[in-house]
Amino acid sequence: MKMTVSREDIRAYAPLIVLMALVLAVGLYDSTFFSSKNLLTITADTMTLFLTASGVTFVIMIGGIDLSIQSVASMASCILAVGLPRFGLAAIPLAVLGGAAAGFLGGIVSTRLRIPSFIATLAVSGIVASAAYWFSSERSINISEEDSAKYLGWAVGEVIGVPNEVWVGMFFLALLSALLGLTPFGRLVRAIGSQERAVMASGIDVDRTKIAAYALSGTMAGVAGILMAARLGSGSPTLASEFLLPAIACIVVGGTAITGGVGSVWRTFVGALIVQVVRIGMTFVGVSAFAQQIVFGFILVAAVAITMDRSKIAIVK
Amino acid sequence: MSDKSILASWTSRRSFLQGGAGLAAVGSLGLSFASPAIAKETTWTLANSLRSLANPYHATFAKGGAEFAKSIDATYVTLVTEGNSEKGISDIKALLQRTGGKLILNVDPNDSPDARVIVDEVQKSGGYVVTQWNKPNDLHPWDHNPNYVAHMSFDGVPAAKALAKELFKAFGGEGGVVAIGGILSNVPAIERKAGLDQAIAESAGKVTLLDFQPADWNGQKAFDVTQAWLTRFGGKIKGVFAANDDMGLGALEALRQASLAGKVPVVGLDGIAGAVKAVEAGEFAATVAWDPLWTGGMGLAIPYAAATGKIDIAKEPKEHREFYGTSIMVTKDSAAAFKSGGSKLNFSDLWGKDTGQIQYRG
Amino acid sequence: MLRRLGCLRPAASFLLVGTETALSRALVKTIPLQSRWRDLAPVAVLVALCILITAFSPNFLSISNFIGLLNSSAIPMVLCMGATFIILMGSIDLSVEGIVAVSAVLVSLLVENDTTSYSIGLLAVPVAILVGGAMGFLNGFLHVKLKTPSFMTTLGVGFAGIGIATTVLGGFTARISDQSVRFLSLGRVLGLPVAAWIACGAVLLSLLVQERTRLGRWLYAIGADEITAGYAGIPIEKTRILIFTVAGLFYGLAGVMSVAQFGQGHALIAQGRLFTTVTAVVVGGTALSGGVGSVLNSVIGVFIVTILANGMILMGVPPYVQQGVQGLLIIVAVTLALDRTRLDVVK
Amino acid sequence: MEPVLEIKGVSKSFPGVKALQDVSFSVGKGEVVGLIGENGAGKSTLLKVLNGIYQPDVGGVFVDGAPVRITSPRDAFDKGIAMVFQEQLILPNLTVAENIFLGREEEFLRYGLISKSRMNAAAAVELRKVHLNVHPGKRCADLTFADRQMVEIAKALSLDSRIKGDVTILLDEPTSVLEKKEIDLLFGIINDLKQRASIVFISHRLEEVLAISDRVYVMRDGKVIFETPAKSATIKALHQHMVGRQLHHEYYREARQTAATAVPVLEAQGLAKRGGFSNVSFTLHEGEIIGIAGVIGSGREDLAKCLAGHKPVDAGILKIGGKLASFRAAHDATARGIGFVPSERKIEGLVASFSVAENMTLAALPKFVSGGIIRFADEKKTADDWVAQLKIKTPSTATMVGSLSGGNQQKVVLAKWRVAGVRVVILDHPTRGIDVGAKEDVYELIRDMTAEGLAVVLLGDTLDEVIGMSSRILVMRDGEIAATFDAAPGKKPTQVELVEHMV
Repeated sequence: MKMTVSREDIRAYAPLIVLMALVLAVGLYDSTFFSSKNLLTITADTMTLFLTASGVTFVIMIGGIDLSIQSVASMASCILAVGLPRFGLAAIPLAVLGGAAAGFLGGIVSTRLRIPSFIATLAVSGIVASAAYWFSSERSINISEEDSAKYLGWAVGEVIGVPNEVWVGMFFLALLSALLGLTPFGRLVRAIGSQERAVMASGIDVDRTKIAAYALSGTMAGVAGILMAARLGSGSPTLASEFLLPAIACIVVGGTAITGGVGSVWRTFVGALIVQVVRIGMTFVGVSAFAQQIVFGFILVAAVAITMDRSKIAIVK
Repeated sequence: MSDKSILASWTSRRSFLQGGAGLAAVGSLGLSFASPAIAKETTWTLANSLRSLANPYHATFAKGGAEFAKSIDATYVTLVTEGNSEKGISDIKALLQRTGGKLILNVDPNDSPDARVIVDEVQKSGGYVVTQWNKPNDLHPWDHNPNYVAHMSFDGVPAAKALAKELFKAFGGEGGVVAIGGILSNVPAIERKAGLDQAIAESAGKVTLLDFQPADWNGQKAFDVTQAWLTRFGGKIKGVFAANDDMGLGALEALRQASLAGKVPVVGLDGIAGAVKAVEAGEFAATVAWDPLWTGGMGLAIPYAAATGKIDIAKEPKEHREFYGTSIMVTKDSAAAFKSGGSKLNFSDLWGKDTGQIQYRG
Repeated sequence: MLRRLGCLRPAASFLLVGTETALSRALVKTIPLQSRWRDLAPVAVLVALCILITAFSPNFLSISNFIGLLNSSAIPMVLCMGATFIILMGSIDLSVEGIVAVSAVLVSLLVENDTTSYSIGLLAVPVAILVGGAMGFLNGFLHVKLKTPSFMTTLGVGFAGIGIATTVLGGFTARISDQSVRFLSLGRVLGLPVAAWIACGAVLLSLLVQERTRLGRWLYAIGADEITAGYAGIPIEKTRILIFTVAGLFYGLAGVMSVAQFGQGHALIAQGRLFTTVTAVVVGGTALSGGVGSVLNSVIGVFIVTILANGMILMGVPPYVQQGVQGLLIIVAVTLALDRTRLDVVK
Repeated sequence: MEPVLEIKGVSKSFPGVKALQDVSFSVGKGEVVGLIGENGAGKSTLLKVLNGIYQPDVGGVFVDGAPVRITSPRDAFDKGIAMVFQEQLILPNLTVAENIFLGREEEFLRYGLISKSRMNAAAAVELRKVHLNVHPGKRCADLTFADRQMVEIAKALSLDSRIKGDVTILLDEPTSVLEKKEIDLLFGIINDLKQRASIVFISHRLEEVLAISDRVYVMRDGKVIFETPAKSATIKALHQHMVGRQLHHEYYREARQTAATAVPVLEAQGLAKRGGFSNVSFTLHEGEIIGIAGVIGSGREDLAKCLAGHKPVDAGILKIGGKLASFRAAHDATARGIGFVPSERKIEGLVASFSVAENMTLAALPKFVSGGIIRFADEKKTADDWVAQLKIKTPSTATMVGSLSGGNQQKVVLAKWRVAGVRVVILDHPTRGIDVGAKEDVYELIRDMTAEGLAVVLLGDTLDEVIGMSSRILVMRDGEIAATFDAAPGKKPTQVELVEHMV
């Protein structure tokens, strides 16, 4: 009995343990990696990835998937860049709203038309991409120094030596964890992922919860897009390209079950850090650019093998 | 050493691959894992950052960097963005951290906005950087002395315009053409389209643009697009303009399947080996070579000179800070010469191929 | 009536569990009929799509376009044959692009080309297929033995595949000059492209596997309920690994075909194939939840997706709205084609 | 008699549960052994040990006196043991024939290819044994539940023509979904099988067990506590051994039956559902239990689902508390104070991986939320109260519901609706697969609800149940209400009276 309990604990913290191990490994190879500045930078650089993945975590927990996030993030960046000069601060909520709307659309298509989310969100992704090209008139748009100073300082500056990206990330980590752990919405998300029909029969509007999850996913993609735009000082319809698969990798590497029901936001946070440390680590250890993708691929698989919480999962598909 | 053409370098690859293509994977894997010794705090580490090693242009670009590094025997690293701006930037930050700022960087930013961030980071940690192709118009090296050494580019507009004229010539200057573009929002893609449009305008209605489709620099997409065009326009298509050689070659294969290869001329830009061959075979009317070996090398040579005090970059004129490189038009007649001559790498003549200060168009 | 009264016994409680009435019998009868109609829905969508496009651009129906379509659907078709099996099993495979790249690069280096001096001609075909199979096996092996979701393992192997292809070529492309290989794409037999014939062969082969082999039965069983399948003594792990291997073989074949089509080996030769493949499978009416569908559905799916892309250009849809229009049409197509009556819960 | 299959001193425990404790059990050649016991008594676990799904922690399994290790159901099959599972293991997407021979296709292989014609022919033979005339090539999704059960039995029977030695067939609640004539058929089959096979038979219907068995084992709390020849056993005695206490003489708590108040809660006028029922009108009052009797296809299941909002009605008027109501989905019904206790408990009743507390509050979450945050303390307190009040056997309210016994799970489902404070509860076979002890608790709970003024619609598992519990009984036939009976205590209609209108 005792034995199994402690094993449970280990499984629960597996993602953290893996992260520690990786950091240690890279650090032992090159001690400069340990410098607090470096670790902070790495964390800061991870936040856009984490934010993009954070919302999708909820969608994956209801047993769906959202493939539209990267177009949504790009679109949000365009809305922001176009909007700042005209509407000033209002451009930020506008961009977030855009993201939410896109997610909402995905949710509607998936639930109301009963189309598998894989395809529904993929299709919506196309629509969003077109929208982004339209907003930006097919160009990448600079955000003027003064605008970014005036409206985006919260995202790029530094407070007590910690980059603001980290603060932003922490804020949403706390917020979303609370949402998942403490609110009825979070409770229902877990329930739907585990046994949707029972939730339906309990007289709960499952579709509404699902749509909310997709909208949340879009919202967070929007936030991520804003952060990217703030960091790069511009918006572009291709700003977040190549973000989709890494983002989903973060979630799964964190140990959230792709089949739904089991998972958490902190897992995604740690997962994102794992992905980032592996990438940067390879640069530190000096793995050649040719080999990096190969190494990356296999480390991902290994990480998931370790971190995945199988206690409540009967079949691995 | 200094005179080594793309092709010459290939022969060495060939001899290596003789080892057994079957084993090639294993072999080169083995090599690639051999990690470069970490730079001492005193010496400079050299790095090229580019989109992907999976395309000939950037592969050659990286090779140029490696060769300059060898010439001064310094550590050389290639960073790959995989089309992901955030990754590209965080990799650069990591390298700056690892080398304690003793980094000389030659970067082809994934997207123009990235340039600003990269320049800031490099300046913060005291490295030296040269940017290629993409940067915001209001970002200038002379505003970031001395660390932002220079921005090199190639003027896509006149190049594409001249290329288009070669294409028109190839089919007799009269009829319809179809054009394949790069990623809609990319600066080079926009310039090259502009060049084509100018050429068409100057043809005084003789040449018409039947249709324009972006294929995101992807030969595969170009293939499908061209195939559909052949149905839609059939014989009306007299020539195909592609914004880079990869897409041009994709289009060419589509033509070949309709057994039109060589009958309907194609043009592209970059001057990759495959395109040059196609030019010789008369299937491409022409291609424009950007000389990536040179940009890959000089992009490091110039900031190295600045870093080691050989030149005082702040005192250099603007046309040495933001300048166009030399592009070579490769046609059937010039192809042979281009291959044999290849690109003379003379790392001492820093601005030898400078063809004037960059012009900004609204 | 009398027969029913016959069962008046002390333990009449049995009755409640119930004698069926003509009514409910009738209800039962109607089910298969409906589902049979449902199966034809994807075909209907395909036809509708063709009519729509023809309305805008009559030469859609031209022979040349027909040939062209066969050509551009050939490779996706082969890919879908593999992917369908995996999806029927309830798994997913994201390594398509990686595996195709590796096999393509290898072929381009083994046949007459401008980078190596090898020239084994068509012998490269079996080699490439086997390499694909090997990577497929790796997918299945890692997935089963490490108990990691196929989503993740295949993603990882996919990354690795692209990496390997890039490394082998060092970023360059190997142009092939081997005409026997080019023939696989450029050649015509009975007026149809060889590639189309190969795809046709692949379809027939997978149909045979699906309908007439134990592997076929077992993957349906696993897709429907892995535990029950296990009770029946089906070697779950072996079957899963085998299916991933088979899929790999198809990807390998697709690799050769890509080289034949583009005349060069290239690490990004399969860029964008992944999502087209999965979309095609689903549009065809195969459920991502597993157990429901068929390679025939995927055949229709591939045509729908290919014709959709082809139609965009035929109809002259402006570039930057194309993705959007395509998205919308996909939604419409799936809405009409997918038999959602079989999936009580949509994920 | 020489036992063909025997287990000696077998114990098996799962986290927190001792499922089997030192159980010994044997089946003689050609013998039919009945196995009875309350839910959670260990019957199914015992069968699953015999079938190789579970390995015993202690003790041994013997076939023909020789110790064996049965590694899997397939292994059991090869050793001459086949099982018909309570929860059907028929794959809907495969054909009848493919299901029967799943995993054993090799006998139909020709050049590595399956010969469908031969497989279907072989399947037809097995189907004939159970007198089921469906085409072997038909997809099982297109069969009725009962027909699938027969296919499952045919699958087990396919053993006897394929195994040379002795054959044992384990039947876990095979009859619960079968019609009378199918049950008679099954018993016929069992009697034929006796020639060469032995049978282990689990059922919660004691009459059945006594009718068919030669010998009967009674299990309680994971132990075999009684064994007797069927001839010398009585239902009453068996009950006592199962429950371990005197059988309550007032089984259905008729004394507590409340008279319907004048306050109507739910009024139905001319409700109709295409292919289901038509012209259904009745009024349900506070504190009233309306029982609905009818055979499968009488439309009562559809009616229940429509009242619970799981399916929309096509016509008619439905009033809740005097106000018009139209349900598009279940949540519309709950919003109007209607709760539904489904017959498919594990799928529709509970979220198995959720804790007892989480399940209890699932239908009433908003009640436990302030400022958008769940008040976990309140939730736990409420759950504790209900666990105590309903005598739910669980280590704690944080325990996963999936690990509880069927009876206790059902109590959690009922608690869920009590917490939600619904005014109407629709009970669809609330005691299906539950046995005496748990049943009585459930009846008690139903009485408690009516005592508090709740109204109940009851689709009973047996006629006795409907008659015993209901204040009024609607008999449905071919989708219409054929008769209505008053069922005040003492003035209850007889089964025969009802049956006349049912068929």
